[in-house]
Amino acid sequence: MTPFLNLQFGERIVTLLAALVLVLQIAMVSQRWIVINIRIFAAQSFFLAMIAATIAWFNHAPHIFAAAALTLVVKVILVPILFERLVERMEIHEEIEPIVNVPLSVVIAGGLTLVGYVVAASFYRPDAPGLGHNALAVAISLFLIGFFTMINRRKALTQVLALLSLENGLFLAAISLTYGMPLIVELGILFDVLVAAMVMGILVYRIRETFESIDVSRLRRLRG
Amino acid sequence: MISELFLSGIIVWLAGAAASLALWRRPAAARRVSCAAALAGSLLDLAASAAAIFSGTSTVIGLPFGNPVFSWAIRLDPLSAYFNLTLAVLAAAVSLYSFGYLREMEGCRNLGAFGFFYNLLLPSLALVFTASNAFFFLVAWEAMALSAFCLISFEHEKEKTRHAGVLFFIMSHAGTGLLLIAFLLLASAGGSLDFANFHLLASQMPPLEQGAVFLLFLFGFGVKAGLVPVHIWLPEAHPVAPSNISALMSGIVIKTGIYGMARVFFDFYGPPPLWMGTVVLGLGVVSALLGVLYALMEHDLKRLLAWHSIENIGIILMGFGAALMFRSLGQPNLAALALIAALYHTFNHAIFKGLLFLGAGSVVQATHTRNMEKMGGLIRRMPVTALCFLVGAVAISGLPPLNGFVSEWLTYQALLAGFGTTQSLTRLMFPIAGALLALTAALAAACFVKAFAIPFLALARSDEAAQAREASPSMRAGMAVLAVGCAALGLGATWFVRVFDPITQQALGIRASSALVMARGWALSPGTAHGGTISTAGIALLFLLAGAAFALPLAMRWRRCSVTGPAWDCGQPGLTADNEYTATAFSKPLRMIFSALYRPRREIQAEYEVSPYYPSAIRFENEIEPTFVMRIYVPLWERVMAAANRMKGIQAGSINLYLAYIFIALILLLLFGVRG
Amino acid sequence: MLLVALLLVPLATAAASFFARRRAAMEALNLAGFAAVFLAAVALAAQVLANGTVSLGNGFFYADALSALVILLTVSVALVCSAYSIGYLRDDQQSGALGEDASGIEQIAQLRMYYTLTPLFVFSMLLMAVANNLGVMWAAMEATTLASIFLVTFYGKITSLEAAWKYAIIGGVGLSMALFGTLVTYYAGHSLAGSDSLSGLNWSVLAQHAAALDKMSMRLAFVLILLGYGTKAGLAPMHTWKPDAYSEAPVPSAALLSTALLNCALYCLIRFYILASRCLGAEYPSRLLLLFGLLSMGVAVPFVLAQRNFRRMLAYSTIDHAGIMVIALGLGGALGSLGLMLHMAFHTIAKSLLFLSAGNVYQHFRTDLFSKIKGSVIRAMPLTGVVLFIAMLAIVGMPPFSLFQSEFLILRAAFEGGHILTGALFVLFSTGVFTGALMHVSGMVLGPGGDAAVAARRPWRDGSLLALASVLVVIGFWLPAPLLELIRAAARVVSGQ
Amino acid sequence: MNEQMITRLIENATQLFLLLALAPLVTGVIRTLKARLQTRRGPSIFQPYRDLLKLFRKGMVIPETASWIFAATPWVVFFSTILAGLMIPMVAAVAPFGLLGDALAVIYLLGLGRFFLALSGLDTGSSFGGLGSSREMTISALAEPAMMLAIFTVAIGAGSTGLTEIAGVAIGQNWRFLAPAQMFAFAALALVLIAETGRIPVDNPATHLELTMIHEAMILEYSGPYLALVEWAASIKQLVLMTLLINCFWPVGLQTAWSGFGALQGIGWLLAKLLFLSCAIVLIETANAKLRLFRVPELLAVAFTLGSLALVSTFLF
Repeated sequence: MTPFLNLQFGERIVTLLAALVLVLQIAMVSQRWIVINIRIFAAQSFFLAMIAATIAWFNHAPHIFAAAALTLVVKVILVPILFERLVERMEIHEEIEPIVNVPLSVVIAGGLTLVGYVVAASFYRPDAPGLGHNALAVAISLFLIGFFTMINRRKALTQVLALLSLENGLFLAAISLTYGMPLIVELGILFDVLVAAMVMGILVYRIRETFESIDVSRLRRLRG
Repeated sequence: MISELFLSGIIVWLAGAAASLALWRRPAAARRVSCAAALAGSLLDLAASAAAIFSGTSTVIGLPFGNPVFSWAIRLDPLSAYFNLTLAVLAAAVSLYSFGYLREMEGCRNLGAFGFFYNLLLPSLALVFTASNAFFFLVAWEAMALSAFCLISFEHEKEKTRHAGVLFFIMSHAGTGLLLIAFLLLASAGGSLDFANFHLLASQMPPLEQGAVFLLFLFGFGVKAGLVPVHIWLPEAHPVAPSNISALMSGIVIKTGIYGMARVFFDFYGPPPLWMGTVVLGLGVVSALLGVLYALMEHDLKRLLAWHSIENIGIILMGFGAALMFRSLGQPNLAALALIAALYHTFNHAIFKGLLFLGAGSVVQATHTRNMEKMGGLIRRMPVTALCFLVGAVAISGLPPLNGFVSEWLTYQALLAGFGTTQSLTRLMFPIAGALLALTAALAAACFVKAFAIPFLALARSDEAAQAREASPSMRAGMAVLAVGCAALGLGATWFVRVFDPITQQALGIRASSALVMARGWALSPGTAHGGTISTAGIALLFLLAGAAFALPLAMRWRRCSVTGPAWDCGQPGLTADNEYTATAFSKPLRMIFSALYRPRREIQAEYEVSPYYPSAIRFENEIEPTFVMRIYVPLWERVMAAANRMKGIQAGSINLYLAYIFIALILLLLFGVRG
Repeated sequence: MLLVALLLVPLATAAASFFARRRAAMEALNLAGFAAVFLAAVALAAQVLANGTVSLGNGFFYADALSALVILLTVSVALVCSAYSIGYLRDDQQSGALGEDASGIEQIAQLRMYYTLTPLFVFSMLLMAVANNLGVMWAAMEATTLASIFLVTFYGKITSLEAAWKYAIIGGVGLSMALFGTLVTYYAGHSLAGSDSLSGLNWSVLAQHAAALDKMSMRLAFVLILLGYGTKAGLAPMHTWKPDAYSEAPVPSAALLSTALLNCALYCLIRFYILASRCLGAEYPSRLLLLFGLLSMGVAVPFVLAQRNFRRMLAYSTIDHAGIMVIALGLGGALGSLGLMLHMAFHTIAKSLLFLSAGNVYQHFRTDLFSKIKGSVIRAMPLTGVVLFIAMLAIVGMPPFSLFQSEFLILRAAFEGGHILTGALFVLFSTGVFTGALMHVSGMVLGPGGDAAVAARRPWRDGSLLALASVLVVIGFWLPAPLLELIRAAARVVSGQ
Repeated sequence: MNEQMITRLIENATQLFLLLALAPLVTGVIRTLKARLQTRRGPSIFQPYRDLLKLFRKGMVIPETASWIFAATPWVVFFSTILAGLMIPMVAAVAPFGLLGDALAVIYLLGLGRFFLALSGLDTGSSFGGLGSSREMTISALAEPAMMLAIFTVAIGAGSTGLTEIAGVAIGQNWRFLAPAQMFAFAALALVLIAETGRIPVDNPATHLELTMIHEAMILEYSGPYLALVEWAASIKQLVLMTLLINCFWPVGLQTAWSGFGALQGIGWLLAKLLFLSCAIVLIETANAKLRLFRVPELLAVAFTLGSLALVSTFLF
């Protein structure tokens, strides 16, 4: 009985990877450089793909391999490249100045993780198949932290990044809770994410062109 | 038969509306068509409601259209028929008047639109009086408010007019909100929207709810009726409307509020708790007194009349209040007396207030001003209008032998009889109310001495007044109809009270008129054991006889030995319009006596050239504070708008802020929503 | 078959107008396309009325009366707007609102974008309405956002970019919450037999076994869904993107956004509400819905009262009505559901009419501030003025116009259900909105006029205005029996009776 | 049946005669008594008759600014006052025209006269006429509630506003007016009477000093027969109110039914009581100075308070 067929072992790995993903999310909260931010996001997505693959392997759910592959292609390769291009074309050098200062944001991120666990706790059932509430907790935490990061960022591009990392949380939930949704749905979702990323990229670019800055916190003409 | 008449009336009105809208490019045609249609419709409605009253039955008609989710049903029971009668008589006279009145507007105004809304207002009124379920009632109610709004704002290029129209519409809509809640509370108690189902239903609700529904209805309808303190729209809106519309507004539109109260108090409620009656009586007294007191201070002729509408609504409510109290004290006969008094006064007010507004309309059209201080001497230029206005003035002052006297006398009798009905201190309310009614009536008389004398008597105070021309024949005819109505309702009182039998039968289960009529229909009595009696017909007859026997011949003889010369005026030569007594001066004593209420503000600026004893020019200006607007409504409105502007900070434009809202909502729901 | 046609025609229209060269061609294509879609929608409605539900691809596409109604409304608005936008965009082109350039190539490019994106937008809404799979429904919803973003940036001003950005980000967040909710729903159903198959996320299947779903997960799911699709519906406090997007988009697109898209978002909410109420009982979801509904109505009031910009005022009125419909959903029952469906239909007509007439005013005066127009509309453009006023009265629920009927039903549901406070607040807030709307609109329409230039005749716009206005007035007094039947059927779907 | 008709006729005729004949006499008596009290000889008590006769014989000047209202007013005033006079019980406890109107009708008929008088005051355009009308309407308006309360008090006692009934109830209990309610009501009505008949301290019937007059100012422009009518009506009104006062509160000598001898007795009593009341009025007039116009409300407020006290005491005592 090799460990590679043992479900407990699989769970271990998945939990470990999930933890890593969470850590990366928090790292993104504290990171000041856009380019690094993008790469952290890529790494996070990579680990997600790994999780997906693991689950696929251990639960013999072939269609999740597809999901993993798609994630690899879209979130680890395409989106980061797209964004780094943007960064170059718009010569963004200045570092991110978050609205809430870094230490406090990290603390808040920790608190949000707690919230995630509190919410997930009510889902805890010992008989639950697969990775029940642990993964859900991580997913919710990722989601909340990503959300918080969006609030906490001034630059358009970083907000988009945060949005994408937030969707990573969803992806985690999708694969770990229910071993992935039906493939076509996954496809649709990923396609949407890709298009969304592109659309927002274009928007960011046009804002930069007409507004000479991507500091969206200064876009406050429309009020009342 | 009745239903055919009624429906054909409605159809004629609507057809008139459509036709005049179609003819909007040809004003003359639009005017004739719309007025003719309105007149025809009114006559049909008159026939229908008269037939309904004398048959004493109630006719139910279902309308075949509308969203089938709701029933659009009509019931023409005695109460509805009575108010329809009021509407029909007034509307007929006003439509007759409008033939001539609208001619001036040809060319400069869109008479097609006017005719459209005019012919929409009348059917919506008729439907308000006859709608037999809550939903349809509210539809008719708001349709009426809408068409009234459009007619009020007809001269919308004037700032004041727009403001008045909007104020009216907003207040009336707020009132409708109260009605909506009240009706739905009733409906949820009874499980149906049908008025037939509401009969006596309100009294079966738990006391708290019952009281709430009562107050909701009282103020919901009170807004439309012009009940103090929710009256402020009325003196703004009635004057700015075209005068024939003012006549309808004051004559019948505000009566929809009265109708609603009658419907609720005497159909939906059984014998109510005593406090309800006292509340209505108290509010009635306050409205009557404040109405007349503010009227006294006006020298805008139409505003003055508008304030008097508030006064008369107050008098009507006194009757209602007494009736309610009698019901709770178990005195159906007295309740019937009070109810008759109130409804009688409703009809009378419709007639004489309509008459007065039409008269004012002719005057305003002739002098192009509403300010009495610029009129004067019109009795020579426009004798018929003057005579009609005088009839209206005598009637509204409640002087014998015209109709106002009869209904006020009945109210007095009801209040007087109330004293004996209970041993509690409450009974003091009745005579006190009576005394204040007396004060109101006397002040009204004072006010109408002013309202008739200043515009019509003495010398013209302006060139327009001096050049004024008598109203056109159709206008005179319209006024004459109503003047005759005042006389008929006054002298024919003993005949007219029979009309109320089916109503009291329906509301209180007794037929009172036989007790009220005495001496072979010559005298009217309060129906109590040996109460006092009046005979307006007799009084009038004696006046005529005496006049014919003595006045005319003697006047003939004395004319021969009389000369006309300049007024003596205490020997001052050269009487000119400048040293006539003005309206402001006339009401000055009362302004000083009631200054606590009016808080008058006066300002005199004199310019001197040579010495302080010879001012070259003096500017005098004098105004009273509209207490309710200044003390209640303006502060309220300012608070609301300030709060609104503060609230606008929510939408500050920062996306981070917006995201934060959602985030907070999410966290809260996750923590508290999920494990609820 | 019908469903396929319904979906393919807009796609084809989009493709065709993407490759079209001349403006006239695009206009004709859009008009024809939407007319065709409209016919298809009517046919679909008829079929649904005839035999309950229509489904295709073993239940991948699924249409019941609810979807049919939403589709019908969406398509009718789209049709009217396509007629209107012909006149509207021509005017823009002449007045140089699209930016002057000698060749006019950029202008054509811009028009092409509009005429391509609009059918795509409609397509995604239709897809959403016929998708049985909740995941696909979500994806379609996301697609509507993506398709409409560049309609918001149509004029390319910085303000429109700002609006688009807020729309994109807030919409994105909302939709990810909705997706999360969808996931959790799927998780709630994962214990069911055959849940891992494609049909495991099919609404029809879930609705059948709703009682067997995992309660706790459904609670979480409903919260997320409410926030997510509530964002698209513009419920407070997720409403903030609406005024910006509506006031920056070209008027016909704004009309589509505020009626059709709102209906779609509500449609999603309704689908999940049905699942939730069948699983958890009506009480839990309805409490949340009433809360958000009242909040939205309340938030709308001050902004309508103290508003300076009439297109933003319309947006707040839409928020108000979203609140009303959510309240109706929360009240549920036969009355509430019927009220909801009637209100959806009536609001769609009245609000689009309001937007289009406001568009006329905006284009004529080149401003959307009340203070700059000041009571000259009735002189400058009588027809528009009258229609604008009628539409305003209708939208604030003034009888005899139809919205009063639906609001009356909803209120009655409230009082019958014992939600007296809700009912009272409802009345209070609507009175507030009425006050603001009446003050502003009458101040805009009525008045001495001043030196406003009298507008020229404009067949396309006034034609569509008149058509819509006559419909609005007529339905106040008479609803076609089949339409009413469809609405009733939809209400039955909602109330599950 | 038939002789009942005749008695009714005689009855009405007598009362009409009394009203017409007695009214100037009362005025004269009051004037003379006043003069005597002020140690003047004063005119004969028949002076008012002479004045009226003279005026009726004179021609008159109609102001050119006046309208037909001016000519109609004297008749309206005169007839309405007479009619009111016929509605009150004078000799016996039966009001001849009791059927045509009750106490309220009396008040309102007098109101009708006042209404037209005020109109004619403004009709000529003379500022003094306007001044008179304004003050007259103000004061009468303020007097109204007190009067109504007093009437209510007696009416409630009798359970009717019909003056026949009121007097009928009063008969027999000659010392009833000592009851507090009656006292208060009596006082209230007395004050009202002073205000209504334009006597000191409210108005001075003798003065023609422009700024102080009220009633006289309204009729300033009248001359000849019309003036006679108005003056006559004024004195009749005074008589009516005095009779009302004494017969409601002090029914001594009032006959229950009409009979030849009883009538004479009744008239005797009436004259006696009128004389007494006139003396009271004279005393008041000589004892007080005329109030400033804006102090009059205070007097009437007192009257109102008395009236309400009367009401309260009707069921306190």
